[in-house]
Amino acid sequence: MNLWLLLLILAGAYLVAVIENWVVTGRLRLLAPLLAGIALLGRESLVPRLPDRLLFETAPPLLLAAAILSMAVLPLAPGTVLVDLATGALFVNAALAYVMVAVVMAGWGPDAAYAMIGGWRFLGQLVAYSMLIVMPITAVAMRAQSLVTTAIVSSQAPLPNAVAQPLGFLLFFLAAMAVAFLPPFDLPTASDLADGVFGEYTGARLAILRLARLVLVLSLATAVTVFYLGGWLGPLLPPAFWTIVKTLAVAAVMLLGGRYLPRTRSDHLLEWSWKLGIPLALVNIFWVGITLLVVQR
Amino acid sequence: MLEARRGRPTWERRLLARLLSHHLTAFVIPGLEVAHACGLDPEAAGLSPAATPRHAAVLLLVGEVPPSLAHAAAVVYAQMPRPRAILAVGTDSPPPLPGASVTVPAMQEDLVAAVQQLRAVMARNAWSTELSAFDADHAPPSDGASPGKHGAQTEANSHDMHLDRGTAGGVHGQTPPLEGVDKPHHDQAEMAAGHAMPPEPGTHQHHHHLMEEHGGHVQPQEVDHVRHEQEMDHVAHTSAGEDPGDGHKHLHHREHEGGFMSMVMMTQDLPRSPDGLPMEWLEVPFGPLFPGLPGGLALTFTLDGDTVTRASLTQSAVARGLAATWSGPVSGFPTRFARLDPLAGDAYRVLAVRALEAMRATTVDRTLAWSCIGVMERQRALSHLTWLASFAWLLGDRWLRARAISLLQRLRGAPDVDSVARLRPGVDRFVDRVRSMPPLRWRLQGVGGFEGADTARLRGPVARAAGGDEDARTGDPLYHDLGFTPVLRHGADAWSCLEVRLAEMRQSLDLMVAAGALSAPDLDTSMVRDGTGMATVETPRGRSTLHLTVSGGLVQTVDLDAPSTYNMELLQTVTFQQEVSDALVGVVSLDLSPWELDR
Amino acid sequence: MTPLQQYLVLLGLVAGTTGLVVVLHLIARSLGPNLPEPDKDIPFAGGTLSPKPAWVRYHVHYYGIALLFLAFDMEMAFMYPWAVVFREVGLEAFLDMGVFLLILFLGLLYGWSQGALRRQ
Amino acid sequence: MTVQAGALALFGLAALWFGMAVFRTHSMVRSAFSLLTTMAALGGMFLAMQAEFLGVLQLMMMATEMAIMAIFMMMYMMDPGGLGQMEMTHQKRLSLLAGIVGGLAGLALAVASAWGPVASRVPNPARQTHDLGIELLGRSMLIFETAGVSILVAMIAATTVVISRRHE
Repeated sequence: MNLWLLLLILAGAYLVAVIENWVVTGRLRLLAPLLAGIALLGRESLVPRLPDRLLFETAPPLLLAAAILSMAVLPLAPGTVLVDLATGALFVNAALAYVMVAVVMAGWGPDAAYAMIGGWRFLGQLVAYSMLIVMPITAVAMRAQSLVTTAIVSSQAPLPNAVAQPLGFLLFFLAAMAVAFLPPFDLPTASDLADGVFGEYTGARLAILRLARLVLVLSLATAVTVFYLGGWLGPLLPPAFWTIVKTLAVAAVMLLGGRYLPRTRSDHLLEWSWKLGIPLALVNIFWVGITLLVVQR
Repeated sequence: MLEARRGRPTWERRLLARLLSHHLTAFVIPGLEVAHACGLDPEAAGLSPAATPRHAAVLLLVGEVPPSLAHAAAVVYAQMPRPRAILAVGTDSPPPLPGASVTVPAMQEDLVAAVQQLRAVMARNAWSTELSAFDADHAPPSDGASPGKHGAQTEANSHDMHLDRGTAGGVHGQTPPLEGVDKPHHDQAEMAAGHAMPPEPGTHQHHHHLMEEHGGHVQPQEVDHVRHEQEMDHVAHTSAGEDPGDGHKHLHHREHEGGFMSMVMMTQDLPRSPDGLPMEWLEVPFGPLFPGLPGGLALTFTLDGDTVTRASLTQSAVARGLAATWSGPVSGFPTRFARLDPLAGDAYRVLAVRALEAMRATTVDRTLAWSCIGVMERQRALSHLTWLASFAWLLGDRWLRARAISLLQRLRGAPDVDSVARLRPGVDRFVDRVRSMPPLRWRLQGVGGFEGADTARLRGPVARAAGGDEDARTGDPLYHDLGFTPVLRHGADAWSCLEVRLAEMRQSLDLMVAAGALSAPDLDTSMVRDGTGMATVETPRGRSTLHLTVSGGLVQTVDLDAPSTYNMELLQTVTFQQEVSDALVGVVSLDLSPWELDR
Repeated sequence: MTPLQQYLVLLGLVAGTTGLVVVLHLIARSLGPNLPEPDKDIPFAGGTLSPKPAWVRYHVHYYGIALLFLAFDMEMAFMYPWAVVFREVGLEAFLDMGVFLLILFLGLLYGWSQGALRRQ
Repeated sequence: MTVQAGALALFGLAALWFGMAVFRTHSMVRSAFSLLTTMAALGGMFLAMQAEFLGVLQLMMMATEMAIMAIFMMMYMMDPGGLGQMEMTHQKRLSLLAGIVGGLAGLALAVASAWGPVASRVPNPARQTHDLGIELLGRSMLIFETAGVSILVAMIAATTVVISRRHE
């Protein structure tokens, strides 16, 4: 079963790629991501001179591993989850922290100015988004009385968290986009840095990075689904179907949102998240605390 | 011709080649904006634009690639992974680039066909056993000396202009003194040749401070960086060492017995940031070929972290590269002169026509004047849309870019005034929507500000974005008849520049319709034999003046005063202490055309 | 699955990812060696060949916020176990954490008022 | 049990190895990432000892915190890329001595301490988190609030450091 789940993750990542291609080019082509991947594999995989070879080589697999691990604890259906960890919600954060590590490594590794600026930019981005990932998840855990992801889904049976904690949902959604450096938060891979941290990667290494990014988007869309949209809960249809549909819808909204927005300025991102985001996240915790004390469910 | 990968074309490689030929990405030279200005849309033809040559399979040459840009193009080409190909559209592949795989005229249909052709070439020849390494123009490292080649290259660039506080005369902020920066800049070619030529200790400006600390004693030591690099380079080529420079011989350690050198003393020569931290500053080139910036604009930022402390322009690689063709018979002069700037060719055609007309006639030819207005306003709208597309690329705003390109194509395809009038509602909706997008406003307001700059020296939309009532059209009686008033904004930042250009785009459509003419101005030049002529027009980038002398039916001297030369003076102002992306937004907001810069 | 087995699966995922990456590299390598060429290994810098390494003392302008972030990150360690037992303990938990968060928020307000939340 | 001990030893060795790598490299950034890996390996050790909450917390917090340490190392140290092969160690004899003494002391402490009987059964991970929460709100409540105050002090100190820079 585990193998099937892994294949499902890859299939999901492929669908995300199809959606992304559709958003970027405006045409829905099912084979485009496959051809793009093959085109990457068929090209030379160059290593810039004088790199920190260790960091340069570690970054792509680390990014992929981080994305897959964060995905591993998110359930598809009751009982259908790769690893039903007792600290699942915390583990998602832990795995996502290594996304930043991989990006910073990819920025530093090639000894190229654009990439390096992109890498350190992303660390700044982490300082902005990180609290907005963990604080809303705490509020979700308060309601579920558990860090187990399946328990979090079950706790939403009366009402999905997106309705019960709208503020947390909004903050988490935006922060999730920032984690996956999707537009408008694509600061590390920005066009104003000639693709930044991805810029010096070619061939197979770039293919791995792109794959990792897709899995990451999928993982964050699943996280939004599981933590806020009631995961597998839904009428009539089988639970797995609901998770998949919700996840793809969230991924599509994430990808589509960036189409209409210019890239955020890094200083704005930091300012907004600390002067607005974190106070709102605290308000969210306060709000959830009160409702749980009063309503008790 | 195609630069293939090394290997026997086995069946699985052939299969792969067929598949990979379906996904082609292109790095555009001189730039995407030139492609758009030529009416081409590489994306629609199946070539998705790449932000870096590392991600590109095709080098797309568009329009006229001046020889001075060829070296940069060759460097970019060398940095592309194989299999790679060159697609030349409306131009030839200049040396040292290898010949183009496919060469077609600059038409969208031809481009589409060319991409199909390129796919076939790629599918057949992606692997080959007979290959030669491409060399951008370096001597092989073994013999080390190929004075002819390097000499020529160095000379070609030796008059590099270095715009800094000393020479620019613009408005500057205060920059703390930086060791080495005020020394003359080494020209690109020599730097480029750095790893092939024997290093000359002491001539390279960039020294790396190395600190050795031993038993509490610290000794700063300067090491010639280029030589250092060379050793490292060697290592990198021979081994995939774990440690950077594994096996690299240690620099000798000098132990200083006398005194203890504190961190304060060690860092005292380093430049200070506004927060007082001593940091090393990094010079990062953003051009001449940087997607998002106009191709040919050789911009270099001196960065303190991600913040620009100083911006400089090396000589524009494309600056008036075709000036040599200007002199000659009067009859073809407007067409030749229009090639000056692929981004605003028609504007310069109009300028040339008006200068010649001033020479010829005593009375104003009203038909000619109206058609000049129609063509100029069409050019303005097109130019602003092209600018908007590049700007949107830089901002990462896909919707804005797609809309700008689609409007650009519809306007370019509009055959007559009526169809332009029909475009008006769409343009209106677009402009209103862009102006009412808060995220865009947040992004741009206060960025690239030049408040307090000397607006009297500025030209065009940039001047008008700072409230400067500067427009060559206000003095024109015909424009006056049309009820023209210049668009003014007062923000003096990137947002105001955008607003001015959006409003002017809309205004230009109205003026075109009112002028009632779109066809290129036709001038009977047979009468022009001798004399001098002068004309001033408002090009999309601002007021431009041309002085001409003609004798015996031949153009003798051409003296052009172009707006980008003036707006360039804002370079320091819009970039100083700005984050890299903001600095780039500021530079692009000035809409400099590297083609019309005279330096 | 026992917890230990779960950890083994996670470890297996890391190993599997590494394996996938190695396989992809092998496939890429089987398609032919890279052709060494001059300038090919020099990072892209707008069409120039910049001989300088990028590794310098890089000025990170958000270090003020980064320091405050460390404090907040620390505080999250307490939040998770608290969140799990919140409903069980009830009002007392609410007040306890309220005081704790208030203290932290004071720190944020102080940093804010002193301009630590700006680009340095 | 054997697997558990093996994993523990493996992560322990990895932690030691990367701990050494921190000082064996010339590159500041690589040094910081080595330390990060050491910390992550410690997280692995916690997991091997079935302290799930601690392990995952360690994995999460150390990733961000070591990365933030990396920016300060890069900002304040000469030649952060290690291109100059700069000698990073100094006062070698003293530090060697300190290292040996510290190591021996730690070892002695580990051997001499009465660790009590080996826990035969570990409460399940969900229980651990729950108990930790009860502990925080019960017996250790004051400690928990004191931690809040010390974090506040740290924030004020950080702010002071940052703004004093500007007034210089």
